[in-house]
Amino acid sequence: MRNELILAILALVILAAEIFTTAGNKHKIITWSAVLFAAATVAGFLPHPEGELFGGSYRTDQMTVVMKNILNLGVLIVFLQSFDWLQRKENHDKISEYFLLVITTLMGMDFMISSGDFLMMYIGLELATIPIAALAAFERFSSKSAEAGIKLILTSALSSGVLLFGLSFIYGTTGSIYYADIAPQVAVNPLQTLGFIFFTAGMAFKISLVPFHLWTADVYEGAPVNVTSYLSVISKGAASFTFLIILYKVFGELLAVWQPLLYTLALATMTIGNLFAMRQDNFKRFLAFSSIAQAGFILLGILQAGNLGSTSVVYFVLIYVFTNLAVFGVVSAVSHATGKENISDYKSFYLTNPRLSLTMLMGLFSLAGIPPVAGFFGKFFLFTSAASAGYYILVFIAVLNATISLYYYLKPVRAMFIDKTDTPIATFRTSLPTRISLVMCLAGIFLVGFMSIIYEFIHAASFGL
Amino acid sequence: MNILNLFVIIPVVTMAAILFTKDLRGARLVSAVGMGLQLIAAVVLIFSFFALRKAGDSAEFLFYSDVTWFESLNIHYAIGVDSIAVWMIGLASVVVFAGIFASWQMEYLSREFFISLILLATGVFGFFISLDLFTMFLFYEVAVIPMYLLIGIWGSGPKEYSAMKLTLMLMGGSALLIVGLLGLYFGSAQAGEVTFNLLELSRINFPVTMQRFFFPFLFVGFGILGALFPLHTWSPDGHASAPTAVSMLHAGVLMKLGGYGCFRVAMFLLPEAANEMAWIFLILTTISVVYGAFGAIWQKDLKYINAYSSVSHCGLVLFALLMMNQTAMDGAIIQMISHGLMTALFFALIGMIYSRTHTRNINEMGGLMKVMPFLAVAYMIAGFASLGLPGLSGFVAEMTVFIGSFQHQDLFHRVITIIATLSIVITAVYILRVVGKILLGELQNPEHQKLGDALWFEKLSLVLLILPIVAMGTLPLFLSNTILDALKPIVERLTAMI
Amino acid sequence: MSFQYTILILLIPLACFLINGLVGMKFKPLLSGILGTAGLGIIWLLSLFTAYTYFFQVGQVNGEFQKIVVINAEWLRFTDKLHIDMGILLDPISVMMLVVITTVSFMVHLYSIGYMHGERGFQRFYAFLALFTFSMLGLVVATNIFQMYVFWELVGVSSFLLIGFYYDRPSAVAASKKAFIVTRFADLGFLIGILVLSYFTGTFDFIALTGSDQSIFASGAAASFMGLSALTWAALLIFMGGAGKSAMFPLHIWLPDAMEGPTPVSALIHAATMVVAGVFLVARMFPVFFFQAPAALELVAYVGGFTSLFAAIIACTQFDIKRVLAFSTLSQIGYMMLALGVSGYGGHEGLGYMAALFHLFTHAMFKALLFLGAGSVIHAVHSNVMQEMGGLRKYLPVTHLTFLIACLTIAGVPFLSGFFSKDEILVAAWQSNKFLFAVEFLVAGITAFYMFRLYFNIFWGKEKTYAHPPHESPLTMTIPLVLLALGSIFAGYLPFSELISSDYKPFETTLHLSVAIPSVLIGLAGIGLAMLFYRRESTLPDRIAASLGSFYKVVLNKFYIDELYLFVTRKIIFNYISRPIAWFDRHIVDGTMNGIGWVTETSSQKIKGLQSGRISQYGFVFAIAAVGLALVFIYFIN
Amino acid sequence: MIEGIPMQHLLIVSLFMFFAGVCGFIIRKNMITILMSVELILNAVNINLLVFNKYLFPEQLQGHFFALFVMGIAAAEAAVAIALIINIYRRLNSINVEEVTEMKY
Repeated sequence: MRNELILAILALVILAAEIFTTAGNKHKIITWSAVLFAAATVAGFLPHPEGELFGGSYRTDQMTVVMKNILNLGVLIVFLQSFDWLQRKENHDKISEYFLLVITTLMGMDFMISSGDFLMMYIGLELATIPIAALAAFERFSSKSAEAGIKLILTSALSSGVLLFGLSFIYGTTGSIYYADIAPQVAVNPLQTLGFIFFTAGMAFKISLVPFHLWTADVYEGAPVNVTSYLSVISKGAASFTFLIILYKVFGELLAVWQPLLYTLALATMTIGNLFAMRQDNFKRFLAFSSIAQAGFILLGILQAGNLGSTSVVYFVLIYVFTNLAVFGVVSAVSHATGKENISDYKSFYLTNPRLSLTMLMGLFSLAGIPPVAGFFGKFFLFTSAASAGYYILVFIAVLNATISLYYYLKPVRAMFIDKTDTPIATFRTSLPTRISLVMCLAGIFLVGFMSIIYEFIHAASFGL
Repeated sequence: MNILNLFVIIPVVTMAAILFTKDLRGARLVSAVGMGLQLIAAVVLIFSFFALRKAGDSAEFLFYSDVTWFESLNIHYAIGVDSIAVWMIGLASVVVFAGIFASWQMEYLSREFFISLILLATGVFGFFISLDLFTMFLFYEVAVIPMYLLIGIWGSGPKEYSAMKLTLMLMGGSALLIVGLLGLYFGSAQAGEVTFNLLELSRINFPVTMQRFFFPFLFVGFGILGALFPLHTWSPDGHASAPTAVSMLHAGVLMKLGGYGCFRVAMFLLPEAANEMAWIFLILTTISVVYGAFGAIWQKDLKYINAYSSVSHCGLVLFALLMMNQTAMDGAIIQMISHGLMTALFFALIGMIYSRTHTRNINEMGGLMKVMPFLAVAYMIAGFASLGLPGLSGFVAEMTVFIGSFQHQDLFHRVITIIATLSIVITAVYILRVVGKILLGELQNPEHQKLGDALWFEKLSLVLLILPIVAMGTLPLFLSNTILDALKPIVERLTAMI
Repeated sequence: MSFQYTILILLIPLACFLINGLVGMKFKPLLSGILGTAGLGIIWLLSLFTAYTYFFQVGQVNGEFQKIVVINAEWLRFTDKLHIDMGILLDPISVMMLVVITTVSFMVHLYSIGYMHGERGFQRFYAFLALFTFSMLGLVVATNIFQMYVFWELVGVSSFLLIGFYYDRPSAVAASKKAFIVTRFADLGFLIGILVLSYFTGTFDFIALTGSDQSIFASGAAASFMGLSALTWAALLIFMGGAGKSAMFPLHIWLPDAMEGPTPVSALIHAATMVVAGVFLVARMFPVFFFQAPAALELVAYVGGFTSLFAAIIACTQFDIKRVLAFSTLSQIGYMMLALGVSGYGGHEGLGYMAALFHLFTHAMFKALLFLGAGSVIHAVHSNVMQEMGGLRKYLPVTHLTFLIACLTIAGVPFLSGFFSKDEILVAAWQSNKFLFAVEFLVAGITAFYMFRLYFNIFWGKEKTYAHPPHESPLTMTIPLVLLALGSIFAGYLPFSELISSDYKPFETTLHLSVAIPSVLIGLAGIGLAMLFYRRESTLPDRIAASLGSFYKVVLNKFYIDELYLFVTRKIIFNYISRPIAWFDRHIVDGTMNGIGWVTETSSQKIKGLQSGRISQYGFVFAIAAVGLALVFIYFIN
Repeated sequence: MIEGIPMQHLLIVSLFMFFAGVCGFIIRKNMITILMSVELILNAVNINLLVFNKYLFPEQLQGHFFALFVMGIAAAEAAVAIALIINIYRRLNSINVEEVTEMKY
């Protein structure tokens, strides 16, 4: 509960600050809220009691704490990266809105993660969705941004409707909305299967699994870069955590249903995501599809339905946070400095901005799962967990997909290092916060893989069916 | 501290040091020093290894050390070498050192070039020292990836295409590998805890059905890197587009990772399946031996000729491995080393000639013997080595392979051996064709009249490669005997069930 | 006494090669020449000494010559039984070969100081000569068949280097390439033969292979493949290797072209030493052939006989003097092969064996002499085409005289060495195979004819006007001529059958007048015919040639064998095998790889409609997917 | 007052409403209407929850509470959605869903 409380207080503080600061020094809010949030992140690592609240509607244990900390870390990096953007004039009067919305959504995700019943989980889900629609439409004067907002809100409304419809059947068949009470009564029968699959559809929408992914690319492209990075990393991560927990804790009995289900979804997601990503030139859209493909890999971990699975998923998301945010950091830095967001604009980027392009290189290699950077370990352990469940063919197809993904992850590399152009992006200097964030990401990319202690720590907290 | 760690530490330190250099002079100096140290370390390793052996240490792997890494997954950083690995390390360090000098004048982005080159080397060394399949695979991938940048940035011709093709095909190979490795990993559960440790895995007799399933994954996965027909097509383009040092390293050392993995992992750990399926791959390798040689005859580009001959020679390596008797496998290992040296020599020479004549088309050159005698003689030596002239390494390798393979009791194996021997004539044909066209005869292009001979660093790198070739060719006994000893356990395991 | 010092016979040439090869360029040309010659002089004396001690002092123990293994060091181990050793084996034939090689090589070294004077790459030339001598010596003293193969290859490559000595002459390059590849092809047979032999006998060692214990061959004799026993196959394949080096038909095509090399090289390699390696090989393996593969031995005889006739006929039509000599070499080697082929084993049965090696010995002398003489002529007139010569006898007296001696010797004129050896061969042939005897008898006549055609065309015939008057060669060239002339006169008087025999036991031979007289007569007839035609300018030969018409043309073009080979290699190998493979690799194999990429690309293009950007469609897909999945799973899982 | 109506009927109604909503979402072009059809779906859900609660588990009120929350959240959702729709209207002078297809493929 501590984390949520801190976030709530933080939100209130920012609200107050918004009210009491004069227009002249609104920009101070940026620094302050970043600093405060950093403090909150640190606080998250303090030891935390396990337990239940509200008669089981809210539960917390080591794993949820780990998950929340991962999310906090990610959000901190996102905040650092959005400095340049927020300091623009047109955003001047929306600074605190941004922080407010992000923090509330984060709170919603925390609730999702440590929810003890479906009501809480639903509230968290909506709390984590609706404000994001506002965030996506944040740039009031860009039609793309508006389109992103409307697409997100409408489709998510549909999906949560379907999800609820499914839940209603779960409730009807088990007579309870509490995980603890539902779990023993779950059994493979038509109504529950129907309910479960509708529920899965809703979650798949949040994790953006094929074929429930269609909103992703458009929203990612339309939303401001930092919002996109937030969407692609934090909300995706939170959703997959929640999905993992609910599958393991509630629908364990439906294993026979959801293993084949996830199998198909994983195949579809990886393949379609890759096929679409191959063609993209807009960096945000490119990363959108790449993140879809990555979601497919996450399912490989969930499939395993054991400690290995949960560990590898959480571990992968941790790495994914650093990796993806490294790439997004560079993209946002570039787009704020020059407004260019296309891969083809990055030609001979290395000659002008070697540091940034090396960061990008590391990020892309890590996304593709190439050693020695962390992505390799993350992917390898996902494959391991899938293989331990005996899905060797799935693993093989997954690795082939990883190969295809390498093909398109190398396209920016080629642009930056190989292709020549007369008009490269001019050399520019990134702001301090961005640099800090990138350093954090690089440190993560390099250390998380080799420092097995992190993996072991997660494993200690992990849970299975 | 375990001397083997040096082979990972030195390159990493060197790379770090290069970061602090200003320009080409600094970078090449630092990397030359670093790789020189590496070479010294390799020599020391060889001597101390055989000193221990002489002292009667008969453990299968010496300098063994084992650090737990991912405890819950029982993944270790386990290193150790037997004499095969030792010789491979020696080969690698020679080729790398020579490669540094071959790229002495790499003007464009020189620091980056040397860093990626040495990263490649790191992967190679790590692969040879590691005994834990996870670390082995990790280093394998490390070795594969810098290739893209090296070829893509510093290459020539259709470099993006070649680089992409090479990277993707090798990655496809590792796709197969991952499955195979995981299969072994979880298969080892039957003997208690799951493990990636080669030694522990080698004590397990996996059920045959499981072996049947996973052997193709592992063998083909490594085979792709070993240019197994028909999955060799990355190699001609890749080698043709790659810069000199990279072709040297890739054909010289990296392709050996394939063969090495094939017997150290695939065949050694899954013997029954290996025996069952050998015939399929024997046919494929026989094809690639002859086919590669014939393919080379028609080529006009020097690098393509050499790439195809590499296909043929590496095919011979796999061919001999699959014969699964001590002599043939011994021949395979010697062939790996010998081919590594001579193909590196070839690519170095081609690079040097190209940097002077700016063409690799054999019809546009001729009579170079007059203008660059040193290079020409070196080229002839390389040629003779590759067509198996006694006194040079190629002969020893090929003879051991053929004698060994022909000792096989089964008529089929003897027949394909005879088919494979055809390659030595074809090799002679294309080697002499090239030598006759570009080195001998009238001076084709008057422009070439004023070209200079090799410079000191070029001579150095060439001599570095020629010396071991001659040494192996004249006094092979020690090398071959040590390899035979190291092969004993492997062959025993392979032939246990026959 | 011990023969340890014989190791020097190998090491000294090697040292000469290394010194001249690595640092020779620093020397004055003459210095390296003298160095090489001196080295050869030493080993010449050494081997003469060895021969003396072996044959007349220690070699013979209670009536049988011993096989003495001086040293035998393991070089490469395959299995416990199979290992390549490097060593020195002394027995009559190897000692005899030592003498032959060192003698001729020494002469050639000496001769070349004059002949090659002022050539580019003088040091290189001497380096290669030394390399060749080393390899050839290593070949003859080999203790096991694999060592022989090793040096066999080295001999091949040094011959390649020497033929291609003038590497800026395309013709020379082509010739060297041809020689190397043809012999290489033959060596493939040799190698496979070794493989088969070693597979069945489990040893490379000559002592074991040629020893009295025949049990090791049991399995090989039993195993049969395509109707012939495995050992027969082995023997045939090994003979293939020998035929390649000795330029037996149909693998002879490289030898005439090899004349592109400097003349001394032709004398050394392509007359006296390397080309008889095949004969030596068969002689070395003779027991195996005789006891295990009589069929193969018979083939040897016929191939030899055919080649000798075939080459002799061609020789009559050639105009390049070196080519004439080359073909005569072919035909003479044919003689030796035939002799081996018809030979029996032991005592007088083994006459052919002895005769072959006897002829090898004498032939080395007079053929080397012929080549060196020809070289001296070429040196004088700067041409090697007959029509540009004539009446040289008064310009080159020494050359003329020695050349005449050589011609008489080869023509088998009595009391010269050639007479004795050839007589033995004919006798051996007569004893076993009348048909082959007839052939050889005929060839004897033809030989005499073309040799004297050559002789008269060079030294008699019509006076030519020379740009600058020819003059006799320097001493360094004439001395070897004289020495070799003496050799070819007196070599015949050696009691050869006392020294060399198939079963290492000396035996007696006598002159068989019944065979000798007719052969002498036909020889004289050939000489007379030649004199009639070419003594002085006459149109007779042309008229005869014209009357022969197309046959003459065919012969002139060496029966179009080269063209045939050219067709096979160029057309078949290049165009119909190699080119399709290259194409197949680029388009089919590689095409598949690119095809996979293409398929992925296009499919990603095709499915982009899924992402139409329309909310309604998104909702549609969402709903359909959810409901569809639900139905599928409800239906299948329950 | 709903005694005598078997549960199935009500479920059928809700199912019908649900699919009506889904179809509306798909077919309708006007965003407001789409929003309304989403509301239809949510109401179908509410009916389900209430019916199950009333017929099967009358002793607890979890279904009722759930329905209440759903309504509330639906209201919030609608508010934000309408705000965004207005935003769209400002940009495109139209709230036809077919016209917000700038980003595709």
